[in-house]
Parts: sequence; structure tokens; C-alpha cells
Amino acid sequence: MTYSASELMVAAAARMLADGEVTFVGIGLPNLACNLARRMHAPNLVLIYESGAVGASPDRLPISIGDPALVTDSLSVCSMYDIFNNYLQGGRIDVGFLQGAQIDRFGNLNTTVVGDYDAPSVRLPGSGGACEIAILAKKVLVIAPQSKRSFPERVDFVTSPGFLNGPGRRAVLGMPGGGPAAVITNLGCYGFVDGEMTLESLHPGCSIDEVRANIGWDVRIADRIDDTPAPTGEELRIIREELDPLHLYI
Amino acid sequence: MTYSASELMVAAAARMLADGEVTFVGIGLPNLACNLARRMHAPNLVLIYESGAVGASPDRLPISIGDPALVTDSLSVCSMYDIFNNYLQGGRIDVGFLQGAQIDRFGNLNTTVVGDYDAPSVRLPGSGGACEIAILAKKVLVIAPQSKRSFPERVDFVTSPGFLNGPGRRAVLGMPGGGPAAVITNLGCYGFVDGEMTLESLHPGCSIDEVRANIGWDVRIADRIDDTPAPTGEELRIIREELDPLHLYI
Amino acid sequence: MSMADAIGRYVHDGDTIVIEGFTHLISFAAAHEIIRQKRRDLVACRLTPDLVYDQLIGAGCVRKLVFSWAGNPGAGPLYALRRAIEERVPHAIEIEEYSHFGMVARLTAGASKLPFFPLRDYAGSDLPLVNPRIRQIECPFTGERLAAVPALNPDTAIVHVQRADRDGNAQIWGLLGVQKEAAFAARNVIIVAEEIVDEAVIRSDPNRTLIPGFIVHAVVHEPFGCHPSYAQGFYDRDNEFYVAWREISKDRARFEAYLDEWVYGVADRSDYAAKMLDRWRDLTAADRPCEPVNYGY
Amino acid sequence: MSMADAIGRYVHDGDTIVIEGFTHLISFAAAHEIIRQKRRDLVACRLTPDLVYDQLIGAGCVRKLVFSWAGNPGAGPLYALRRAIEERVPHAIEIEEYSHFGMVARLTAGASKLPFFPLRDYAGSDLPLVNPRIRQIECPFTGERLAAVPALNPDTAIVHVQRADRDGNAQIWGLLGVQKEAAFAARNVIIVAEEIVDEAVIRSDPNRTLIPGFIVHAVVHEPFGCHPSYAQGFYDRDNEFYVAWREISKDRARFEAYLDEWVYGVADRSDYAAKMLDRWRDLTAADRPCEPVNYGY
Repeated sequence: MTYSASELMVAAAARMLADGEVTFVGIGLPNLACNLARRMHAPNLVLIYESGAVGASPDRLPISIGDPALVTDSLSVCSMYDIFNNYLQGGRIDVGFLQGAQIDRFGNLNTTVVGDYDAPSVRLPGSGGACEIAILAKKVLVIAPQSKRSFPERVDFVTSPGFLNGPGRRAVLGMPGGGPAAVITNLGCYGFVDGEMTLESLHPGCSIDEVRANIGWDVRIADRIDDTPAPTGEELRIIREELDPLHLYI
Repeated sequence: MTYSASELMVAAAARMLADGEVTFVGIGLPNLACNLARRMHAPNLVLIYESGAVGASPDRLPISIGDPALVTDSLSVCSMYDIFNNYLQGGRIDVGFLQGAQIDRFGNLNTTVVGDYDAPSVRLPGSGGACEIAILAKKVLVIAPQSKRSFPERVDFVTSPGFLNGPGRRAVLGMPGGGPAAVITNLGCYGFVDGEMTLESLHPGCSIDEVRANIGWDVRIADRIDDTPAPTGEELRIIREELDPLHLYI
Repeated sequence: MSMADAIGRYVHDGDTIVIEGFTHLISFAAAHEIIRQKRRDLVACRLTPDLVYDQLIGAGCVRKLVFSWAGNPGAGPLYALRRAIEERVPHAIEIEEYSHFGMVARLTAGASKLPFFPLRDYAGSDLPLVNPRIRQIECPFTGERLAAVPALNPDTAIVHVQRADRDGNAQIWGLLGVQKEAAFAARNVIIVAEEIVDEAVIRSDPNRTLIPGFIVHAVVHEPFGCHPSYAQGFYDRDNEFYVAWREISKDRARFEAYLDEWVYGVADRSDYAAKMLDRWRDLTAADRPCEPVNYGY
Repeated sequence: MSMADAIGRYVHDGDTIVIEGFTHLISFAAAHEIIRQKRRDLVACRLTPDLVYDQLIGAGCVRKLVFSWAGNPGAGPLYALRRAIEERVPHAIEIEEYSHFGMVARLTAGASKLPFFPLRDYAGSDLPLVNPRIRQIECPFTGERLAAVPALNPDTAIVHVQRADRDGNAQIWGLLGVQKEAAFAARNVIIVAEEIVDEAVIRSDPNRTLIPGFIVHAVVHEPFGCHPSYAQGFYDRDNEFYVAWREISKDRARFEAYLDEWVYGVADRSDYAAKMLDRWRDLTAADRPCEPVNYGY
């Protein structure tokens, strides 16, 4: 069965979620991954959106994080004060999903500017809730298509800190969250060893050469590289028929 | 027409409230005074209870500050976070009513202990919201029956600061509210001059000697002493028939 | 879960507990079970100790009281508490005292895992002189000095609500007090519900949900569980009992007799409620439904 | 009060304004009136500038933008904003940038008249390097260093709500964003209501009231006043327009043409709504009433 890179990334991310975990969901692929996990192995996954919807149960694909479909039939809707103070800073979020225009060797993310802050070549949207999710969520999962440009050795601007300049730095700064746990790209899945992004699995048909050609530093590679399992027929059916029938993201 | 000291105190306090003022109401005589003012000259008085009821419109006399009658038909019910942070500290309260087991020359109030804090002769309830009302409300009105014991020169414990040890001290400490504006006793009404309690009117039938006999210091007396107007027939009718038909407080 | 199991599992000797509810929704059912299970050395925190902690203190469960207003609302002092403070009966207790704003701030900090909360309070008051945990902090922008109080993070918070589903997604209306903050601040949360409803009822009005089920450890169904406190829309406050408590608590023997009859003498809350059936009927709330809102899109 | 009068009275050149609403309940009606009245040099604050501030910026109303996420949700960048930052068209604007938590904290402080708010944030991020108003504070109990942001107290906050009475007692359901904080933080408050209801409707469900009328300065009745944003229970978000905005805002001429037709070319919101009547009908919400609750006692 053929599938797109996006579909594989969604399936791979979904499998990283354990049942009962409380996840801070973003729009797009993270939303698909969370909802896929709920329908597969994690029916008790709790979905929280920074807009204030807790235990959302959307009956259409949400286009924005503030979609009314996330409110209707959710378990709770609260203020953004509550979301950021009591849920996120309160240590109630197990998993935060982040994306980024740039991610570097230590899992730092940039969604602020390409180039110089005061005279940017591209002005990006900024942090939103990403900075605090990176600092406070127990772990962070990143989904991002891979290229030399978007995976530089050092990001132009640290919007959302990963492991900063290496192991131990988060602890020195007293950051409550555990930092990035995995990066899922169109080529493979990475974990973090000593705070450094480390290739752990290759997607079917992808090679280490391809990985090296699309990353901005001499990337660390685990001793044992697994094959990322391909999405199953059931996973693809759910993604295509139930979650994103208009194929907006896949 | 005869009336009790409590009825006079209620009527006198009610007249001190201007239409449209936002008042932090206590149970008992303050509650009667606010509701009397609403029915007389101040229909737009906003009644707020520290329990969270805003714009309450009770259809029975509330026995406690958390009476369900304060909720039914109120304009808004909010959390105590909101009451203390956004309403009181937010500078939205024009008038706060306080009572006290002791009040002193500078309008400091004690509702904590009689005697030594660690070995009190009488343990009183404590601050509740009184400390912050005294600090933050734009002005404070005090209703208290007068005696040498309850009006000492210096309170045993400052639960709720008035003018502390004299004029200017509130400003030095950066206290946002204006402090006590009036004290209404069973004998007369006091204002504050240079931060010091000053007799301004005597209730009908009361004398300056009686005032002096029931206060713990050489009390300051205004150049001109008015007679506190007696409650009118209409005021008494409202208090007795509408507000406190069971005569719990009057 | 039964109240006996919930208290057995989540309230231990020496624990710091919060049973919240400002006049409204006070879980007397939980307090009575704590007394029945003879818990000792509790650090009992609450803005208004009220009859509920007067009973815990008089029954000898409490080592330390953390509070901001200790009276019987509208009916005088709490005599069991005064006996403990003034006469060390049944034993001495420690007290740690704030104002309401301070207690609200402590739970607000606790809920959001801030170590402290800043507030414009206590200037000129003697409270900081007797409580060294009321401190000061300087604003890094204006240089102003503000008060600061430390976070309160109880081992267990007990919150009575009008309705909850089986997972503990809990809805409250009427006075909200500091229940949300208490629940988020606690390590364990016991939800006691007047009514257990279908999840669909909760989902029909998500803005009404104060506490999400995933932070809840035990859900107890306990109708009439607040009496003599009240539950808006279910039953009124038993003001007569509050007044009667004055005489009961004043006299140590009458206090003991009360516990014997209404706490030790009943197996659980449903037993209590059955014994109190006529009173429950008298207190039953009138019907004042809200105007519904539309959550469609 | 008409929107023209409300903006005329409470939004002046140079003012600091907040039009809040997180995706939900964004008052485009107010923004369009500000553009029509040609306000200049505004300090425009909002978590998500969204199309609403992209329009204000492109129309030349804004001197400075204070924000935390500047994009077209689900549909790319805000091009008028990017033109201002990258090409100084129509003129340069200053920016002051936080994260969402930082903006929430700033308004929370503003609402309660604290000069700052503490939060566990920004450690390791470059944001404090480019924004000197993100500072640090030390906990007086634990010695931990936390971030601190200054209060935000706008001259005027504009909040769209689903229903309000004539005095401005305002009720919101669905996403609540930071509207309560924005209103309490502001010197002047404009409430824009989808529906003006009898005071009795408000009083039937007091827990739903987010903003009390006594802090409100103007009440404007403006049905369909959020379009292309949405009002839960009234009409859906116009996602197609959000996508279309990408191409409109990308091209300065098309941007101007849009303003000419939909802002300058209409007298007010009712004119706009009449012109958009079919779309309004298509977006009308389905019926999903909540389970009512009982406020009786």
C-alpha cells in the first residue's frame, strides 16, 4: 500500500503516545497523530488545545486551534490563564507537540525570524505557546520535514529551547520539562542522546546518505538503526477516511 | 417614632453611600445599610460580597456572606480569585464595610485576638477579607457599638490597618486605598482628621460626655457637631418590613 | 468509590488536606468519614474552618490549622477550635494565619506550581509579625514592594460538586470559592458529587466544568453530602443547625454526644441522610433553571 | 451606543488598545470602524494579531504591535504585517514580542493591578534578548529565579460577547481567551454584543457573566460583528475567507481594494452584514443547547 511521507509521520508520531497521556495538541499533523492514537491504542489520551479546549472530541478536522468544533462536546473549556498557569505550568501536560521553521542539533526550535531579529530576511509568526511548551511539558515531540536549511547546526533564533548547547543545561536553568524526546521527519525518527539529536530509525526506502544530505551538521547515529514501521492499512484508513477526508494535511 | 440604635446606625450608614458606588458588603448591619440605600437614594449601588456574588439581589435576608439567596438572580458570580485580585486589588471597590472587636484612635481594627497573640485571652475569628479591604478599598466605613473596651487608644493587634500611627503613614507604605472615612457607633458618627477619629455628629439624645465615657482616649471633636438625623418613617418601614422582618439584626 | 475507600486511600495521618467550599459545597460527608477513620496529626487548611474543621479539631484529628477566618458564620465563635487554642483540649494545635486574599493567593500559586504569589496586602497589618511566611518582594519593573505568600500544595484536596461524570469531570455553579485552585494545587483530588451524570451532560456545557477528570483520583457519589452546608439547586443551607452548633460546640459533652450520634453513630452519609430525611425534604431547593445557551457551530 | 460613537469616544490617536478573542469572538466590526475613523499611532496589543490587526496595520493605524503569535491561523503569514516589518509599507512599525503565556501573564497582572506577573518561562529562549521587558525575579521563599513580565493596562479594551444586557453585563461561552483579563486591565471597556438580552436572562445564569456592567463604558449591539471570526452558537468561522485573505493581503493593491469595498465602502457593520447575507446564512450555527442547571435554593 502506498502512503505519503505525511501519513508515515502521523503514524510514527501516534505510536509514540501512550494511553492516558495528556497531550498539548497543535493543528495539522500533530492533531492527526493524536486523534489517530486515540482511535488505535490510546483511547484515553487527553487532548488539550492552547485555546482552552480540554478533552476535545471534534466532529470535523479543526482548521485552527480555536475551531468551534473543538468546543462543542469537549469535556471542559477554560480560560487561557488556566491553560498556561494550571495545566502547562502546573505540570499537567505529559506531551507537547512542536513544529519549527528551524531545528538544530540540540533540539532548539526557531519560529521567530530567519536572519537577524532586527532586520529579518523572513519574519515568522513567533512563539505562540511554543516557548513555554518547550520549557514546561514533560516531553516534547517534534514533527518537521527535513532539509539542510531547516535543520541547521544552530538555529538563527531560539524561540523554544531544546537542550540548548548540550546535556545538563536545562537542569542548570531549572527548566521543569524534560525537553525534546523525539523528532519525526520525512526521512526518519530521532531520539536525543546526551541532549543531541540522534538518528534511531529510517523510514522505509530512506537511506543514511539521504539523511546526511538533508541535515546541517555531522549527525549522530545510533548504534542500531531500526526501520520505522510503515503505517498499517487500518491506520491509513482512519487517517484518510475519518480524520482528514479532504486531504488538507496528508 | 421610636427606633433602636441599630436602626439609626443602619440609616446613618446608608446615607453615606452615593448612587453608583461599588460596595463590598458584610453581613449584618452593613448589608442592611446597603440594601436600604438601594431602596432609597442609591438604586444603582453595586453590592459585592467576598464570596463572589456581584450585583446580588437577595429575596431574603442573607444569614451568611455565602447565602444562596445572594447567588440566585445576581448579575455575576465569580471565583474568589477574581473577587480579591480583579475586583478588590484591581481598584474596583469604592466602599468597604468593616466591623471590629476593637478600633483605635487611628481607625486600626482588630478582629484577631484580645491580649497576646500566642496566649490570647480571647481568640477572635481573624482577618477574613478585612485586612485587604482596609488596604485596598477606596474608602472604608466602620459600624461598631462603642465602649471603652472596644475603642482602646491602641488595638491589641492590627488586623486591618486604618491610618496606623497617624497621617501620611499609609502613603509611605504605598497603600492604594484611602483608609477609614467614617465610624458609625451607637452614640455618634466620626470622620477622620489628620488620620485621627474625630466626632462629627451626635445621635439624638446622646451627649459628648457619654461619648467620652465610652472611648479609650481623649477623643478629638470637630468644631461643629451636627445632630445625626433620626431615621425617617420610610427608612424604618423598609428596614423592619422588607429587609429584616425577623428582626435578626435590629 | 465509597467515601470510606476514598478517605482510606487518600487521607493519611500527618497529611496536609484541604476541604474547600466557601459556605457553599462544604463536604461534611468527607470530614465525618475522616473522624470515623480516626485520622491524626492532619494539617488542615481552609479559608474558613467553619463547623467542618471545628468538628475535626474537636475530634482530635488536627495537628495544625491553616486558615484566614475562623468563625461560625452569622452565629459566633467555633468553640472546639477555641478550646484547642485557649485550653489545649483535646490537645494543643498549631495555627498559621493569613487573610482570605493570602489564602486565595497561596492556592493560586499552588495550582500553577509557582513557589509564591505576589499581592498588594499586609502593609501596616500585624499579620506578618506573627506569620513569618508572609514576606515581601520587589517588582523588577517599578521597584514597588509587594507582599508575597508561599504556594500551598496539599497532599489531598476534597471538593464537593453538584454534578460529575464517572471520570470526575466536575461541574459547579453558584459560589465557586477556591475549589478549582485547591484541586489543581493538590497531589490527590477527591471529587464528591451530589449527582453522577452521563458524560454527555458534562460535554453539553464544557464551560461549566471546573475540574477535569484526568486530575481526579477518586469520585464519590454522596447526595446530601454537604449538609448542614448547601448545594445550590439541590438544598438550602441549614441555618438553624449553624445556630444550634453554637450551643453544641460550647459544651464539650454535647460536642461528644453530637459526634456519637451523627458521626460515629452512622455508618456513612447515606445513613446520615436517611436519619435526616425530613430535614432534607424541608431544605430542598426551589426550581430556578438558567436560560440555556447554544454550543453549536 | 453605535460603534461609530463608541470608537469615536474611546479610541484616540496614540492609544494603547486591545481587541481580544482567541480565534473566537474577534470584533472585526470594531477594527473596521477604527480604520474608517482613520485612527493613527495606535499601540495595538493582542496575543494573535490575526487578520484583524493585519488590516489595521495595512491601513496605517498602528505605530506599535505587541503580540505573541502573528500568523493567519492555518493559512500562512500576515502579509500586511510582514510588509510593515520587512519593507516599511505603509510605514515602519515597532514590535514588542512575548509568548502566549507572557501575554496572558501581562493581562492577568493588568487586570489585578499588580505591576508584574511571575512565570516559569523564557529560560534558554532568545526572547528576553530582544525584549528587555522580560525580566527575572527571585522567589522570597525558595530562592528560585523566575521570569517576570510587566502589567499591560490598555487605554481601551474591546470585547465581543454573545449576549449582554443594556448595562454591559456580558456573557461568553465557548473559548474564553483572555477577554476577562483584558476588560479588567483596561481603563475603558467597549462591549460589543451579538445579542442584547433582558437583564433577567443574565441574572438567570450569573456564573456565565464574564464581565460586570459596572466596569463597562459602551455597549454596542452588532450582530455578525465578528465575521470572518465566529461566535459559538451564532455562526461558524469563515475559514474560506481566512484562506482567501492570504492572496488578498499578499498584494498591496488587492488589500486596498478589499478595504475600499468592505471597510470604506460600507457605512457600518449592519451594511456589511446585509452585503454578506448569504454567507451569514451559510455560516449559521446548528442547535446544540446545554443541559440547564438549577439556581434555586
